[in-house]
Amino acid sequence: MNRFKGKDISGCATSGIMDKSGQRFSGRDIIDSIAVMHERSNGLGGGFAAYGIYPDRKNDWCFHLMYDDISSKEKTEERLRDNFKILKSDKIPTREKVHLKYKPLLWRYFLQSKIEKINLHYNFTEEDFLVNLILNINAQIKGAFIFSSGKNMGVFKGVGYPEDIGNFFKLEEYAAYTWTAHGRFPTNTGGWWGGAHPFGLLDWTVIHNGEISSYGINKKFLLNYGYKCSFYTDTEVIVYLFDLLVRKHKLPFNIVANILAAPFWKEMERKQPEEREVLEALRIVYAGALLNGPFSVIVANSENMMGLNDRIKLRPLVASIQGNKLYIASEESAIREICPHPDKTWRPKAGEPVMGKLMEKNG
Amino acid sequence: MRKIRIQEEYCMGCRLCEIHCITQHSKNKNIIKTYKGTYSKPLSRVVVEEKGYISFALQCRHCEDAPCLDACITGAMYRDDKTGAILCNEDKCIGCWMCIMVCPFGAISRNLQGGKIVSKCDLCGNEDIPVCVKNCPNEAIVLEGK
Amino acid sequence: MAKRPIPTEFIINRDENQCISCQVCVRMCSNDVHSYDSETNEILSDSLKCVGCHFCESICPTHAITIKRSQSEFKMNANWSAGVITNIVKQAETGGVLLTGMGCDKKYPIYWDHILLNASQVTNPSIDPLREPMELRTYIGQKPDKVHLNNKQNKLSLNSRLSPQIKLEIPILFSAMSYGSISFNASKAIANAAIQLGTFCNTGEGGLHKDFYQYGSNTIVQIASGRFGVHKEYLEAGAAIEIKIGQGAKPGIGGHLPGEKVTAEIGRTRMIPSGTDALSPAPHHDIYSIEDLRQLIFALKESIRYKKPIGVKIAAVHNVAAIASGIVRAGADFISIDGLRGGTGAAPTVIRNNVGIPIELAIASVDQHLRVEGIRNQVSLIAAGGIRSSSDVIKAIALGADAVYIATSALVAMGCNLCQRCFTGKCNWGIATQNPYLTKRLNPEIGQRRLVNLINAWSMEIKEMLGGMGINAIESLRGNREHLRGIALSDNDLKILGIKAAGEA
Amino acid sequence: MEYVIIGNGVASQSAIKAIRESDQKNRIIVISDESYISYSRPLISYFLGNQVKRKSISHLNEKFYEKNDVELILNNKAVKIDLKAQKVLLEDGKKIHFDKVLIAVGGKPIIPEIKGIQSAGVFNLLKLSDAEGISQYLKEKRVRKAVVIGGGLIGLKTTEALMELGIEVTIIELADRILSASLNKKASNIVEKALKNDNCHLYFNNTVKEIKQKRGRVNEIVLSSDEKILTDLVIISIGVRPNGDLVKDMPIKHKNGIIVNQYMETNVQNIFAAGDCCAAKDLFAEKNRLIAIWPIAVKQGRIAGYNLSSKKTLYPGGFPMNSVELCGIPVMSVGMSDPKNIDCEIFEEFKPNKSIYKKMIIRDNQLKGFILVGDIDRAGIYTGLIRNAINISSIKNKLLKNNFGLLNLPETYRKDLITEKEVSINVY
Repeated sequence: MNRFKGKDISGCATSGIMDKSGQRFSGRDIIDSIAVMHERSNGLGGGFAAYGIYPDRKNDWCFHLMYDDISSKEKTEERLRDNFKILKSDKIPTREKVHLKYKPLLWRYFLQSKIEKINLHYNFTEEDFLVNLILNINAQIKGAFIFSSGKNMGVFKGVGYPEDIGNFFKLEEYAAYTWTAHGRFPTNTGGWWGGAHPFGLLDWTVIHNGEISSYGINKKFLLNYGYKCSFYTDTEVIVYLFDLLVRKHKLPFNIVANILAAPFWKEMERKQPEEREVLEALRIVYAGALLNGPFSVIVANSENMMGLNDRIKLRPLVASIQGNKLYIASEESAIREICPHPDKTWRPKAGEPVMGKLMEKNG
Repeated sequence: MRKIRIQEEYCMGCRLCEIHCITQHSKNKNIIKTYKGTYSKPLSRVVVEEKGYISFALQCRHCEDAPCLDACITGAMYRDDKTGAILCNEDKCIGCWMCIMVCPFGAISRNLQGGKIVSKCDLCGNEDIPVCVKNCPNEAIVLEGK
Repeated sequence: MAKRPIPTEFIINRDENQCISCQVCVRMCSNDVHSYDSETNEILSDSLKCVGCHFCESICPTHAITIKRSQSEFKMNANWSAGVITNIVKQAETGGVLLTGMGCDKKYPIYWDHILLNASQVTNPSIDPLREPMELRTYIGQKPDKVHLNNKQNKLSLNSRLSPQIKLEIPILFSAMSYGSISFNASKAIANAAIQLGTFCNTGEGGLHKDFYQYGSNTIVQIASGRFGVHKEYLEAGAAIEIKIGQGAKPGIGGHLPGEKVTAEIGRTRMIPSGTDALSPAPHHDIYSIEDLRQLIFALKESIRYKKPIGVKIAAVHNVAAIASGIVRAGADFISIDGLRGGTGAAPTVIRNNVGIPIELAIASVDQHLRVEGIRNQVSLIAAGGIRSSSDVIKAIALGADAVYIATSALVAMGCNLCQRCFTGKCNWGIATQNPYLTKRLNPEIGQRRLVNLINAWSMEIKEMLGGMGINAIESLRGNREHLRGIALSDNDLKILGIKAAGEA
Repeated sequence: MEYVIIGNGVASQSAIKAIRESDQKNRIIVISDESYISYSRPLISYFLGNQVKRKSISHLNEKFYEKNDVELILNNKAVKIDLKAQKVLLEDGKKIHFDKVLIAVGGKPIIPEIKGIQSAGVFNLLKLSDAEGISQYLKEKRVRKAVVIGGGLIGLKTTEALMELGIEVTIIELADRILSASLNKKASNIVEKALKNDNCHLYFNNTVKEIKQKRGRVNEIVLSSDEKILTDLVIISIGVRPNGDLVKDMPIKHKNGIIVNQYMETNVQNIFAAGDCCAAKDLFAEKNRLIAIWPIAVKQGRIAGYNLSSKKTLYPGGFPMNSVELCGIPVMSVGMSDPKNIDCEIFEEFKPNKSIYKKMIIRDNQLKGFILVGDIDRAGIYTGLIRNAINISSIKNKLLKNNFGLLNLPETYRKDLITEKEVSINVY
């Protein structure tokens, strides 16, 4: 149970499926897909993000928590009660026969934030309020960890091979329009359930393969904007960066790719003056947000799924399209397994995002 | 066509060019032997002129339109086709000093040790860079062309 | 009355078998150490006059000369070293303040040499700079918290322009060296090198010689307490303006260019009568507080229509972090911090050797302080004072500097051997002198070439080190102390430097 | 098209080079009344004195004519130029067609009216054939004494040559000193002293009125002063005059020397002249002047060559200069060496015991000429000052300083020189 020990370093398997039309489908596919890449993980972490799984409670916040013990659960629930109206709280359904070394208490809460609590803070949006609270609970309450906090979506993760985790959480029983999955191969953490991917904040989730050499400065950069990175994972950094750049700074989702994997100065010089000006300004101002080192990530929120490689493509990333479905994965095999004959398959260029956007939010 | 350019403003007046020129044209080309040896040193074919802080090293300019060539009555003075250097065939020279009379640089001198023949810069024929240029610590003389 | 002799600092070793009495040394030594004896055709040398600049040694065609440190030793005494004693003797003779040149040479710890860099293994690949692009470009200037974009039918454009920045192709600038403290040729070499390298040089408080206006686009013009050579055209000529409050070699005191160095040209450039001492006061007499500084900064910004960044240069002193954050809030676009070992043309020895703190600690605490205050991005930090190599540069940047200033290294590249006699104006290398007989010894073309070589070599090394860390853009290392580890440092040093000890994960 | 060049002296050769620079195809025909391909005239006295071997008397390599493919007609004199027919008439009646002609026939010795001058053992020394004749004579007859009539340059070089061969020489000179044309008294004296030391006899203000012979060859001369001098050999070297034979009854202007314009062309189109036979622009005077010296012949030949091959080139004009070493004493005289004009400033240095004499002649702040005896180092710098008409008002008194050098020159001129800006360095 080593939490907060040194920086997480891991190689990994990633896979993501999105049905842009918003058609929801069972978690079976994603489990099969990630299972193909068994070799890419080592049993120290697997996880999934699913969007559109709680349609009948789609306007309520849904928190997934893991507790090491009852006391942490009580402390946390007190904090929650304090700030929210708890509409429903139950155990996250799991398949207990699945063998896993360790299993924390896993609880699920549907919440509505108390306006008066939000207004305690000077010009806080509800999101600011939530982020603030989540970070505090995660940082302050020992043994408790909020690993999912969006609306109509959920993160399911733990220590084990991803297919086992999927099985454990009975994901084939959920239906989502966007699924992402991750299998971990950490080299220095014994593996802590919270450390598994996806990492989620509000409805942001990130799964990530790689190691970010710029971690130190990314962390300091975020600090400048009030984000305290407490889990020593690159994934956490990436989530915060998206939260900062898209939610707070209102930058278009795809533009963020030009910050995290900024084009080289020389490339910018070849662009049209106006575009060049934009790109250079982004890089100058968000220099601290540049993710340096090898990575491929799949970032998702309720409307988007994006696959992104580092600026010199040091980690694998493949994408396919079939009909309305967008597939992104570390290996093509992971796609072929569940979609044998895609209309199109390609290897995204370094730093070139693969974007999937929901057409019409029905669900 | 090789040419030595003089950068007067950078000549520090150390006279290393003279020292190395003398060595280069001595019998053994060894600086210590040349200076400490018994036999007499050759003349330096490059001469540093110095007045106050102004100084420069001057050697034959190997003029395109060389007066010494025209003035030489023996044909001793000739231009090397490869390097374009003006050279003196010492076997032919009889020491009439016509060349000295017409050289506006005063870059040709009488070599009285070697009998009545003139002594002048030969651009260190067999060296790829003349020693005065090679050894100038401040590039006050630089070689142009090849 | 005969002076009490001071033991010679150096001994001139002349190998008689090698010496050919060519008199090059005689002609070249500006301190008249060597002389020619026509009777014996021998060269005589007076060790007492030797300052140890090694010019003769380097130019002797037969390598007959070796300059050695004098063996003369006083009775062993840890407390009363030879240096201490000779200083006392000198002062007893002259009754004056001891002057010296270049940076502090005392045996204080050099933190650069106690910091180790990281490299990638297995889990992430190192990058080969010969195969992959490596970016060192750096922008100096104030950065906003966020970028505002207009999005007209998916056509993005900047909503608000960035405040003025200067662009460096390599995060190394040439630090302030005034025309006056160094020769015209030296200044010219540096300016041309700056242009060729895509970086900047700094006028110091020497003003800008009319021939140097052409280099304005790569020049940072300085305003110091003496206000020498400051006028409208001067301010407009530069790419940025730097207000000099202090200097690492002599924090808290002013500058002094002796009259004999003030030639007609220098007088004209500084707008003072030639031959008179150029004395710059300790403080700016219009800056007695931070709000005065703010006024000056904005007066300058007004004067150049907010078109160029304005910086402030301070010496690294004990509360440098707090001072720096004050300066940020006063509106500076960049802060230059000059450490204990920063050089100078002339400074009182006692000040140079005892005032200020090392740049390594200063830059670390300033960067940290500004980040905690959330104003780090509002300013660029330039670290100066004792940067000796590419590894010093990269460590400074990892500690939080945006770029570094070098000066001593540049002078060494042009010939200087740190004899520390700049203030005498007799620099044999033609650098720190105005004597026309000496200044022509520095051929600016050679100087430029050597400077460019040095910086290119450094940037190649920096790229190698970056690549090793798996980083291909310098901004990903800036302030990224995760890549540094301390060795043989106290916990406190580590805390201040904000780095872990070697061996810690 | 045909170029015909009459004479094969140095003017002729440099004309050939110049033509071939731009024209490799048209014919060049050279006509010479001598039987050798070109050689260096100034060297014949050295040849006589065995100081120069026969083979090295030619100043250019023997392949010269082949290389420039020149048709060489030796031993044949051009006697007439038929302008209408565009033909050159040769002694042997041959006719050579021409489009352009260069007359470079040089000069010929002045032969005085002296009784007995035809007697064997009387020579002059201008051509290689003369030298060979003399050598021959020396071999056959046991010559111990010689008389040289004329103490000019040739006379003295001849004297030196003869002395080299161990012959006792007496010089008879009409003027009051040797080299009267180029030196003044002081300068001459130094050389005279040296000659005397080498046991050479000098008679001044004097001349030969009769050459007596015994058994068909000279054995005595009688001076106008009635003194008698026994001798086995007489060399006549009282001077040279331009060879005008060819043009005397032609419409070509000539007044001691064929008159040419600045393109070295005579008043008759396509007829050019160069060298010792022609009077061309004098750098210091209005009217043309014959300056019979080697470098000028070279220059004129080249300019003529260019204009022949219709590459219009101006002859900048020249001035007299000469350098020679006599009895081990270098002697130089450049420009006006002994002017009569009183408006000249003179700077002098005279060290008879060191055999050194220096004289600088200045007019309107320009160096106009100089004499150097004994010490001639870097003399060309002075020549440059003359040639470029540099204002030397600021450095007059430095001229005679020893180690006078470029640094003493006016700065702009010095810089132009060493950076090789447009300063004329090749004008005589």
